[in-house]
Amino acid sequence: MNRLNDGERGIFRRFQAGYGAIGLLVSGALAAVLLLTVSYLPGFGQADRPTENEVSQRYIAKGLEETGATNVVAAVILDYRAFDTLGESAVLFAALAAVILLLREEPAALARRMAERKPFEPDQGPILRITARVLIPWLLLFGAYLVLNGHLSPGGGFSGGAVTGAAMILHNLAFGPEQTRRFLSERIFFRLLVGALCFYGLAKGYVFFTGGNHLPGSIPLGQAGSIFSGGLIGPLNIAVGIVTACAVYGIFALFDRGGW
Amino acid sequence: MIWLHSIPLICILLTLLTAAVSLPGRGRWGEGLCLLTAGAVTVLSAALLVDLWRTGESFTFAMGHFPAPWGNELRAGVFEALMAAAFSAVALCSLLAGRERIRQDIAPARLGVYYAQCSLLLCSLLALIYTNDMFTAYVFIEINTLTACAIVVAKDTPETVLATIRYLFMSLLGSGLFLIGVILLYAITGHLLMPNILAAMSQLAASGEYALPTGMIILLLSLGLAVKSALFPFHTWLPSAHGSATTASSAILSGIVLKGYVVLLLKIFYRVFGLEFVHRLRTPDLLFVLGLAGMLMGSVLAIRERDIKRMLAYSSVAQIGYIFMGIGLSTLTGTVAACFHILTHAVTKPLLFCAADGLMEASGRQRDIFAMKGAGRRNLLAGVAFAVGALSMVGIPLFSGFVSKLYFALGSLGDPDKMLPALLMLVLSAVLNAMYYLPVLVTIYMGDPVDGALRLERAKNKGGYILAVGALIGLNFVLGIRYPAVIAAIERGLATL
Amino acid sequence: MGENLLRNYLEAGAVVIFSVGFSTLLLQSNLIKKIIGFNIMDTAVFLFLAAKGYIAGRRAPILTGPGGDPAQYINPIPSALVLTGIVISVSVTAFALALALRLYERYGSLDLNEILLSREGEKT
Amino acid sequence: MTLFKVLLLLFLIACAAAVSLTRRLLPAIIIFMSYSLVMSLLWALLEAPDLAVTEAAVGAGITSVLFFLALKRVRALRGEENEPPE
Repeated sequence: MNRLNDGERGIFRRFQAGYGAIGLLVSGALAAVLLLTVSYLPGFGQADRPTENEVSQRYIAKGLEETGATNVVAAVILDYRAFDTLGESAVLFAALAAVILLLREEPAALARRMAERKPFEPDQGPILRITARVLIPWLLLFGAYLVLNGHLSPGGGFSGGAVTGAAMILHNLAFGPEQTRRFLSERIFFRLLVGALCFYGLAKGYVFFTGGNHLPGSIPLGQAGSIFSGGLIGPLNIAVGIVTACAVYGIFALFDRGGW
Repeated sequence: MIWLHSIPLICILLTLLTAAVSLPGRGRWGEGLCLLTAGAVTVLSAALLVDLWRTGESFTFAMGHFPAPWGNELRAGVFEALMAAAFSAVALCSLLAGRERIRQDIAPARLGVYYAQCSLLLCSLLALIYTNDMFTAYVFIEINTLTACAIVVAKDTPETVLATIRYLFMSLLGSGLFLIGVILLYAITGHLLMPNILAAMSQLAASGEYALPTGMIILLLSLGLAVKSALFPFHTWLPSAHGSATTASSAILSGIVLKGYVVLLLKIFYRVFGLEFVHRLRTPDLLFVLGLAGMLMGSVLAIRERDIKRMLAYSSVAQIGYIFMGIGLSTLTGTVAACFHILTHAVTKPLLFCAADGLMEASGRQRDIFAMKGAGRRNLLAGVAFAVGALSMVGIPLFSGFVSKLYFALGSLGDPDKMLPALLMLVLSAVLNAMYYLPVLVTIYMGDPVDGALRLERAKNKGGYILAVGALIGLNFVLGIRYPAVIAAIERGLATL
Repeated sequence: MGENLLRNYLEAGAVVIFSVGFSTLLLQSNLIKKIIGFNIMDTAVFLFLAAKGYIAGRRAPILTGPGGDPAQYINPIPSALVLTGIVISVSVTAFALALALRLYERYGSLDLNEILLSREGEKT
Repeated sequence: MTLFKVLLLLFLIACAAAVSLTRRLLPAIIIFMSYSLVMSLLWALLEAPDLAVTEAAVGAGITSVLFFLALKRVRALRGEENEPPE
């Protein structure tokens, strides 16, 4: 920076100011145009809108019958529009892989970093530990409830997985990475993640394959409203929950120290 | 029949699963698996293309047990199969040719992750090509963004990190615009599947309802995709990202990732709004003007560049300008020319990047053009490859670039208003292209190396490099000489789109 | 027009937030703020969608028995799309933050303008 | 109820603007966290409980944790100074 003289700096600053002005102008124009568009859209909260068509009505009317899930949102994301959700798990996976690419430390560097940090670790105070002891079982229970009950009530694999991941993060902060590694080593982590993703891909692939070719291949839906209902939705929610929890915890660990 | 129609699904799943299992493994395992998958996908897509070309039909494939407006769908016709086959072949060749450089540029512990990202990138491109659903397109656009950024930053230098962050933020602006466009589209039609939106759209067009929102939506979707495919005023991120990445990444990004969005835009024009409707709204005129500006500015900026990879990257800006200009012509021949140019550029630019890599290697890893004196004589294959690519980009007959320019010119004849500027810019751009490609050719064949020690060295190319570069040269000549068949395929594909 | 804008107040607010997020993403030179701007932009789109799904006087789409009456429940599709979108935006955020950290390790600054300025200085 | 929604909406707009107006990063992140929480409240009001739960867990929870971690790491690199550069 020192090698620039004042004149060149001035040019850069002026260029930045011009860029800022244009950017503001563009954003303002965007806002105005979007507001204008909104003013032409159908009214809020009314029932006679284009979005209230045969598609959404059929999801409500036949969702339970066709998918076995009382939570229609879960039926839509894991059955009617399951391909999106497969893509969504792939996004999480891609993000985790990209963060590994960026932040993962070599084992030696990781060990050095942990050794340096140990004496100063303020995260392991007694208050946090006690809170964590009390809180973690409940968080895990809540996460498991959200995942397992995803087809019956609000929740599902993503929110449940995020809560479970949060519980693991808390465990890690309170008791240190060594303790967490005892039940979630790098090897187990990757096996869980890859296993869940592959199960999801293969199970959904089977459904897509049979569905696309008009072959019978449905899975029994079970008693509506019970925990074992919804055909594949239950197992898929578990797989999504595992992928999410792993991705959340893995990204945390990489941000925190650069490894497991 | 069952298996043939399942090919799109199988290709997408195969690449996804490959990505999943190659992440934790060692690098060599991921490398082999990724190349194998890319090869399998190429073969499968080619088989699909041959079959669809012979029967001339197209089909939709329900993703699940629910029919059209309720479930999610893939859709394949000649157009989609052609693009999928070309893209996967180019990805395979780029990875094969850049394999050695990848091993040098990327830390061994990260190789597995790099190849996982490459597989996922191919997966998202295939899904973008085949999808029949707007929201699915958004999801896979985001995967594409993430993985494209990741394969740039895999070569971990200060330069790539900065380039990636600029690339990422520009892409996010683009996908934000695309997302709000999709949502507005849903708000006024109530559908997400392309054929259903098209049906709703034609009703709206007839009744004149929601005219202003519709125009806005087309603009938002086009601008969002234009930002991501580096159309002229939004190109600022491209040279540093494509110029600094490892060779295989540069080749894949320039060759196919930019084009994935253009293919999607074409599908949106044809299958979501209907061509007639799009032309009435005059969005193509905007694309035409920006395309012309891109053709000019990309070439001018490339002339000033001395770093060979950045020069090639600026050349990509110009070539994207050609493609958008062709779409903006709003004639059938113009669109055909744009599609042909997608293929031309997809086989030529990776060839140029791979050749530049070989030339750089033969000149002591220098990226400056003037340091490459005589490099073409030291690495014969790279020299020939660069010559083929450069002559094709300039537009010499027998090479594929000539055919696309010919068809661009033919396409412009259909529209009296756009004919003159388009023809003028085609001539001017050909001259400008020659002004930066020919000096490089002269340099790599004529002059003697500044460093005397380099003079007698003869480069030894690895088998994979020879194979891949040879295949790309071959594809170039196929496009340049057997072009009537390709044009016919594109025409049939567009007709059934 | 103005009347309709008032009636669509949630959508109007959502596009205002979208524009604010867009300008933050475009104009802020600090990377962390840029990333927050991206998140704001995405959640604004999701708010827009959620508002599109809402119908006054109807309930969330959790059925109590087979053969639900469509006139009783809100539209489930926007919720499903937003659910997908939220996960995408958190993934992108994680990647962008990791990139920002890497950039900080390399250049010692989180400010894009500063970094570009210092690089220009090195070139000349 | 409409009034309450309008108030929440105004709060959201204010938060969005405040992020680019605050000079320091920690307040910006805290503002974003409260923005996410209010957003999840608004979604609960719009009869979308799935979204409310997910936004509270993912948007306000995980995303904010990531921001804090990133900030912490930047500070550690800067040698325990109070605030990273603007």
